[in-house]
Amino acid sequence: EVARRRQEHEAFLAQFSCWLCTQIIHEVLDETIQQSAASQIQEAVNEEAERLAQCSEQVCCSLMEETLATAISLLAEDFLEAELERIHKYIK
Amino acid sequence: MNKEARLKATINQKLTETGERERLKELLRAKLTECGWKDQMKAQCKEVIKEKGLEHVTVEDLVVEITPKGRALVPDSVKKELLQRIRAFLTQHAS
Amino acid sequence: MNKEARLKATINQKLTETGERERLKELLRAKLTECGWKDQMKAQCKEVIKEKGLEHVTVEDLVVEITPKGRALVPDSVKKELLQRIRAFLTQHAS
Repeated sequence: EVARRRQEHEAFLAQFSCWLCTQIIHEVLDETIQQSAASQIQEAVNEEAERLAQCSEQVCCSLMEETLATAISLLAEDFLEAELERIHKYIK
Repeated sequence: MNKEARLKATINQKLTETGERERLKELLRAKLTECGWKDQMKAQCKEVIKEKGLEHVTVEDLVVEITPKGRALVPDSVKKELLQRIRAFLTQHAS
Repeated sequence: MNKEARLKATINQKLTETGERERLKELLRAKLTECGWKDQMKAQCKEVIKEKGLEHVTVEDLVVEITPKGRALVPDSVKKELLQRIRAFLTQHAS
């Protein structure tokens, strides 16, 4: 009877150890995966925001360049034309 | 409550009271980092985000998606070490 | 095409399609006049012509000569406002 009880107790301990082990593994895994998922999403959100900010800046610069180039060449053209006209009038 | 249920409750209580439960969890966390499991999980998350697009993924989606892989990727050696530690504790406290 | 290039192309496309690109350019032109940039540029042209002589200056020369000054003379507040407008547009059209 003692031997049987001991055997039963051993079997119980083996089974319960396995159950506890799985339980603890799942707890830690769930916790870690949750943290990992949240931090990776946050990282991706930050990267996206950074990318968007950089692209906005680049688009802004090219828009500025484009507008300035047109404005400057128009201004130079008008100015030179006006100067030439003024000289012509003066010569006349 | 039968004898087994009582014993289980007692062991659980002891695991918590002695701080062994927390120590085991800490050991597991350290082992998972050490064996590269954590980096694998990060890579998995990145992969899913890339695949589905950030705007189509929530933390919950990600958890559901990678948990089975995460469980499968825990090395047997880590499980074995943890089990041994638990057995040792039980042998010591379940008499 | 990498992620950045794709994003830039999308932004440019949206700006053009909605007419915002033209509106922003118009705003910029108005701001440049308002802040005295145009007058400063005319003064620059005068300076160049005075220095080199009218007979030795073409439109292209003038453009090459005054462009760096033109860029430098745009007030920071104008650049900032333009960037803010672009950001606001993107927030509004974020998808």
